[in-house]
Amino acid sequence: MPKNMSFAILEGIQGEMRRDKFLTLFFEYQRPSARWGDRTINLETEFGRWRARFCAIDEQWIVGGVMGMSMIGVPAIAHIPSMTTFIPYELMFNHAGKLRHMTGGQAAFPMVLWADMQGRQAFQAGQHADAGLESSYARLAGLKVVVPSTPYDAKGLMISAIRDFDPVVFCQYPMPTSGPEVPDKPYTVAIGEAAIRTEGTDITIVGYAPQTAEIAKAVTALKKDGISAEFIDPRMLAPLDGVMQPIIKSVRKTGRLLTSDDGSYSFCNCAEIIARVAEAVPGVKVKRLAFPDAPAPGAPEMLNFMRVDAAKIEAAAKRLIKG
Amino acid sequence: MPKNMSFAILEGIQGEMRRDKFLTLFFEYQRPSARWGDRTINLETEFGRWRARFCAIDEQWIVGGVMGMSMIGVPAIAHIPSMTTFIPYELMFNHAGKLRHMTGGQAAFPMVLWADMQGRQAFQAGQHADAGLESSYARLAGLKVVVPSTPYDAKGLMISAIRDFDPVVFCQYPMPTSGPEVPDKPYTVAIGEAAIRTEGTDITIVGYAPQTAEIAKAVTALKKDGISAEFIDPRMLAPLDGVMQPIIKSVRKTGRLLTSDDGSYSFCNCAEIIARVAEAVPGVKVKRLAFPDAPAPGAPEMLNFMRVDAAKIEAAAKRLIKG
Amino acid sequence: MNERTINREVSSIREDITAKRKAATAAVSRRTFVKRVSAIGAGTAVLSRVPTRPTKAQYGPPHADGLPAQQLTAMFTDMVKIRQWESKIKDLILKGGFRGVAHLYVGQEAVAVGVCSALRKDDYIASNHRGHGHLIAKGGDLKLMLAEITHKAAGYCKGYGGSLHITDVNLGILGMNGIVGASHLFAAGAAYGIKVKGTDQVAVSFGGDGSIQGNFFSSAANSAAAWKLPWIGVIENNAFQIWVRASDVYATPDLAQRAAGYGIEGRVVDGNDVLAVYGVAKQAVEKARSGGGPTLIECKTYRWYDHYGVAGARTGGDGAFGLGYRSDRELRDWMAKDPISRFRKFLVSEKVLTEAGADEITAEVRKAVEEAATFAEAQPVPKPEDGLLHVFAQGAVPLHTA
Amino acid sequence: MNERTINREVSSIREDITAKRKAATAAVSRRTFVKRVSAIGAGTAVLSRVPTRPTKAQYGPPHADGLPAQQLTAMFTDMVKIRQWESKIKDLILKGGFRGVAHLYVGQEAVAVGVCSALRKDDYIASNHRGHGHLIAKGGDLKLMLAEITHKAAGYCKGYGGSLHITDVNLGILGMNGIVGASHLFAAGAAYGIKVKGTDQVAVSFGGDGSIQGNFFSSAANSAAAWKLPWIGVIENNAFQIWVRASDVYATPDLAQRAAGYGIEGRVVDGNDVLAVYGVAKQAVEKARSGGGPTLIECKTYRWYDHYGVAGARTGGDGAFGLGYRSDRELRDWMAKDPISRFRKFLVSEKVLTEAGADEITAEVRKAVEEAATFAEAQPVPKPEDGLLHVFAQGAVPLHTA
Ligand SMILES: Cc1ncc(C[n+]2csc(CCOP(=O)(O)OP(=O)(O)O)c2C)c(N)n1
Ligand SMILES: Cc1ncc(C[n+]2csc(CCOP(=O)(O)OP(=O)(O)O)c2C)c(N)n1
Ligand SMILES: [Mg+2]
Ligand SMILES: [Mg+2]
Repeated sequence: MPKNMSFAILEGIQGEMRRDKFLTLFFEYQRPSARWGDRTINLETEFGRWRARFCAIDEQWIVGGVMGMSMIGVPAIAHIPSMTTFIPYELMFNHAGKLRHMTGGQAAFPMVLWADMQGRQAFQAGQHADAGLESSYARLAGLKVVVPSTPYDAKGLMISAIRDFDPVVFCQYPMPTSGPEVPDKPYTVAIGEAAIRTEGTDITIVGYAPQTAEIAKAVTALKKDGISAEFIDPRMLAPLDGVMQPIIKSVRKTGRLLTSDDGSYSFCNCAEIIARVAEAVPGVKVKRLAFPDAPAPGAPEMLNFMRVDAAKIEAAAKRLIKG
Repeated sequence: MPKNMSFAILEGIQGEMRRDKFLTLFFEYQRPSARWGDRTINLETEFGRWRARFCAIDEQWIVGGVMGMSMIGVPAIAHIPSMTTFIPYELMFNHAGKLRHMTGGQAAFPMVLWADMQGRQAFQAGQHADAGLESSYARLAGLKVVVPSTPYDAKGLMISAIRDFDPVVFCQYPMPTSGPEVPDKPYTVAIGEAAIRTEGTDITIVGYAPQTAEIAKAVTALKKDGISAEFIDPRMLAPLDGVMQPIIKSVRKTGRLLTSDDGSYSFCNCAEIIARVAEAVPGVKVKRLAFPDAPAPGAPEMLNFMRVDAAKIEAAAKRLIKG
Repeated sequence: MNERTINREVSSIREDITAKRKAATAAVSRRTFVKRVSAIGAGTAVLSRVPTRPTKAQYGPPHADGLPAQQLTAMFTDMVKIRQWESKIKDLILKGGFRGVAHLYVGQEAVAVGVCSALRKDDYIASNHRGHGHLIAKGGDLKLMLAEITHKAAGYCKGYGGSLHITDVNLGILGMNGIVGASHLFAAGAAYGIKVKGTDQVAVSFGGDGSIQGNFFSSAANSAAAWKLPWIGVIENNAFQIWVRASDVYATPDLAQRAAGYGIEGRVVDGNDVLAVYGVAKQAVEKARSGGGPTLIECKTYRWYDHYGVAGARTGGDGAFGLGYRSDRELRDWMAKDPISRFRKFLVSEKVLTEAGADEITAEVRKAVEEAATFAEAQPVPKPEDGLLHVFAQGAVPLHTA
Repeated sequence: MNERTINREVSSIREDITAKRKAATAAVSRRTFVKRVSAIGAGTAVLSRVPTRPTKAQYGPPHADGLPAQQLTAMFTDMVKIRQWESKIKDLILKGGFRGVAHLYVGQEAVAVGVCSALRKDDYIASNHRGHGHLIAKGGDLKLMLAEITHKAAGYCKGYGGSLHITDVNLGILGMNGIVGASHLFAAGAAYGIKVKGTDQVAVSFGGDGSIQGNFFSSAANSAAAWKLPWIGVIENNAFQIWVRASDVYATPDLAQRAAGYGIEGRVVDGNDVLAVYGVAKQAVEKARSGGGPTLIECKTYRWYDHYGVAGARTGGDGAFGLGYRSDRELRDWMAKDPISRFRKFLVSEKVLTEAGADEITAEVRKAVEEAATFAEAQPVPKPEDGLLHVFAQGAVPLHTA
């Protein structure tokens, strides 16, 4: 059994905490411990209370405290639960994202906002089943935003995020384990590069973390029908310049772009990608699938009707190719 | 001298407060009083302390308090200052936007979040010179977001916002007075309709509040060079379905879309408009002008270099038509 | 007639009814009352008090004096309802295939019932994630609640919201809410709205020990204090925030101490003593109703189950054992202080109830709970396309998945 | 060597220097000291005290006892610097065509200087929108500050930030900040970082009376209390939040009372008495340095100018008159308590300074301020394209306006 995403991330943080004796983690109730096979990670027992600190239900502190620490050169990670994604939004916006610029380069926030994301889960309802919120962070100047889909990417991106001099929002969706094995040693995945998951020639499909499993299924199904889809996982939303290069190259080849999103439709992550493609590749045919502009209902009957799944992706791809 | 936007808005609120004896306004320091010619509006003296309440520096209260009131059927307006746009973001996201849906239609927030917007002003720097933040609200389910450009629209949209059963974010940018005279009597401007400011055939230009003056200048300049631009002011960002109709119709006619934004580039307001147009009008040529993905520097030399102005709009329009 | 006008009409009708009901209750209260209630409560009621603001009643809940037997019985019944309804949910979850989730309230019944018994029907409550008890105490319908937490179309929220979001605006229940602390802010806002309307209603918020930090509590407390709003903040200190002990993240042993900083009266009460809670709540409610401003009430209590779900629990038995973050002995200690047995014993010794009468109430409640479960089970699931409704007051949002 | 390693090296060098400086100061302090300082301060120092936590020094600032003449003179000089520098800014704005904005600090000098005199150079301060005084007291360079508030390339922030955001990380100045309350949260975070680093530094935040509500203060106070962080929150209660009176939005007369709710010691001090402020600050700093945890200090003071800009002010005269929200008499009353004349009188009576000596200091400061103005005036404006830099640590962001 390969390492799952949670273990991979903690392993990445553990390595960095060993490497940097100041690196500190604030969290609320998501204990920083995990087991994989016979290996156990427990950051609280390994690094002690001061460097692995559980906090009150106070995301303003978890994130603002980490910002204050990082301002004096103590790099830190703020881990917040999924229903609180936007409690620190103002802090990230007016401070983490702006102060380096406002101080002419003096203020630095070597911090990571490690945001648990929920995704569209049944029996939870709106407040506990949201997705796609990362685009609100990605629109803020001065922030980097990563959204890994595999344990391998997650560990590598977490380490890159920690080593980065700028504030990074690291979004962790609950994801099925997939992709390459995760090495025990530290390694980095560069911030700013997309991954081509499947190569193809007929249509470009773009989607990330919560949608990757559905897209992968659709790509396989399309193949059976003789359609060759290129599936690109952007892996991050800011900065987007490097990420767009393979997407634009792909669309130049296929002439068609289908995006698929668990987030809501309007102003979503893929809107920006489509807008950039439309500017760069005139004549492109585009189609965007997304959750409606509604909260997620708790009853699975309603929820499933609204979610994008493999069948819907497959059907949309075929329509885009046909008409 | 026609009524300016601030007077027009207060006149709208005054009429509604006379009409509805519960309607209440919370504010911080932006006194709800204004003068125009020999007429004075002062909501504090007219309606008393309970219905026009100055508050501590506590935007969480101003907005959350208004939400609590509106839940028990006391409609209210929360007026917040420009540097605090995102302090109530979580409240609007997880509560105002979601609770009606989560309660199967029971919870209602007949409230207005009246958000002062600053725009890109010199000598202020990042925290006090931001723009385009309305798209972060527009991406949230269950909210309506309006961004008037003229005093006439401002008054009519404020009245519509107050009478609406749903939470409305009303964004007020400091705008030069333009457009039609403002009647003294209450009237509404429907939420969900764009305004065609200038008709034209060669190119469609879309932009709103802080950019409208620059676009208007550019349209005039283009006309001198024989280019007929159609200028559409969306006036609001959510819901966008009705707003898009004239834009799509226009782009079908002109084949070209230029958007212009004082907000930052990535994930901006116009990205959504471009994405919708790209989906609806294959073959369209698009170009997006926007502030870079950076905070606004205080020194005007840097700021002006980064802002979109009439000359840049004119040049981009010409390039789009030529090549 | 638009929605808002309807709301207003409903609330004025409600006020009418309440006034009549109030007059009736007052009459009863003078007819049959229990004498020694206040003496009994004396030893247990106020554990410790915040030193800054002396209140008149140093000891005991004088308002429990004069409580009619009928109301005492109703309080007992409500506590049993909460216990039985939640135990049913627990059993259903343990059985497997349950269409929902739950944060069980069992063990804290005295708080919900003590507070809500001091309220009128037209008073407001704002609840949190652990709110089934608050709702039942405020009159929530067991059937509609069960249908809701199993996401059926007949549920309170038509299946959209589920366990964490049950709401009944007609009962003044502004809703459970999944965001910790939000209840306080909304109740304080409602309290402001009450001032604007000019009624003598009050608004109560329930929150855990975890709810006094974060963004919302401070805004509620400061505003309620500054303008003497009819707000009562109830803090159910059950020692834990999931598995984090309150004492590890707060420097003061009494959370009610936070009140003093805002200029609010803070009270600490034994949250397992329903009459003690009632007494303190009643004082706070009367003060708020008559323009005297807010109170913060900390109720020391304990939850018998895990934060969420049924880990460590078993069918037909109370309590969740073997949880890593607390000792079984600590739980047993608190179970020995069971607010229901304690109150039952008192009622029997006071001859308000006989043992047989108490058993009968329990059996009746159990029957009602079974009926609720049968009802919920039989209800249809929501229609898929209804997910697009209720985003706005009117219309459906477009579907973008095709 | 990456940026972070550099930061660390710089800070360890800084600690070294400070240790040496500290030893030197201690030596001086034992040589020349002023005797009656503590007695003088006694009547004025502690206006009222929060009742929950008694501190040892009921009256007076014992730490001012033993202050060397040299330090007293330095404190006087710093106060004059703030007054003169800001008065220059005021004159420049009144003249017209000023490339910037300002929230003037004049009238509150005793707070900044009293607090910062109790700090080491390697201690941190986080400041707010009215922060020029804090920065000057912490050692900020008058030239670089003036260049910054006129948005010149040579300014502290290269012209990006201007008045509200001046920062000097080398002086431990974590920056002015335009968002009310943020200073408290960042200083508390820095205080946590100090614990991680294991140094004996402290972190002080300055905020107005408006800064105790809103999102940030509560998080700072609770965390500092829970883990005894070396945080000192300084509340400059100048009675107004723009034009809103603090007493209209808070229910308690003393804002330091809020400390009690978190289990923090709260102190109230005459904010126009520099020695009183120093005394209370010194105690708080020593406590924090030795692991005793946080203190909240409320300084009662008054700003002589309008919230922002120069309405009601005139060249060559102090104070802003005719503002709608306050009476001129109230202002004159406070101007009569001018912290600078008061301290000057004391120093002269104590023979620390002669009248001539004090005049000389004032003249020298005036000269330095004129030089700063000339310097700033002569500096070039930033290059337009530099606006694209410093968004991230490396590189420039793309321009999207063409
Ligand atoms: C703002 C916020 N932060 C975190 C959570 C996750 N969460 C849900 S319940 C809970 C614990 C609440 O503890 P407490 O307030 O003491 O209530 P209890 O569960 O003990 O009844 C947490 C942390 C949340 N729902 N909202
Ligand atoms: C969170 C936030 N809300 C509002 C403002 C606007 N604002 C700037 S300064 C100020 C008044 C601050 O009052 P106080 O804290 O007492 O400081 P003072 O100006 O009196 O020194 C306000 C409301 C802001 N900058 N930040
Ligand atoms: Mg708890
Ligand atoms: Mg003030």
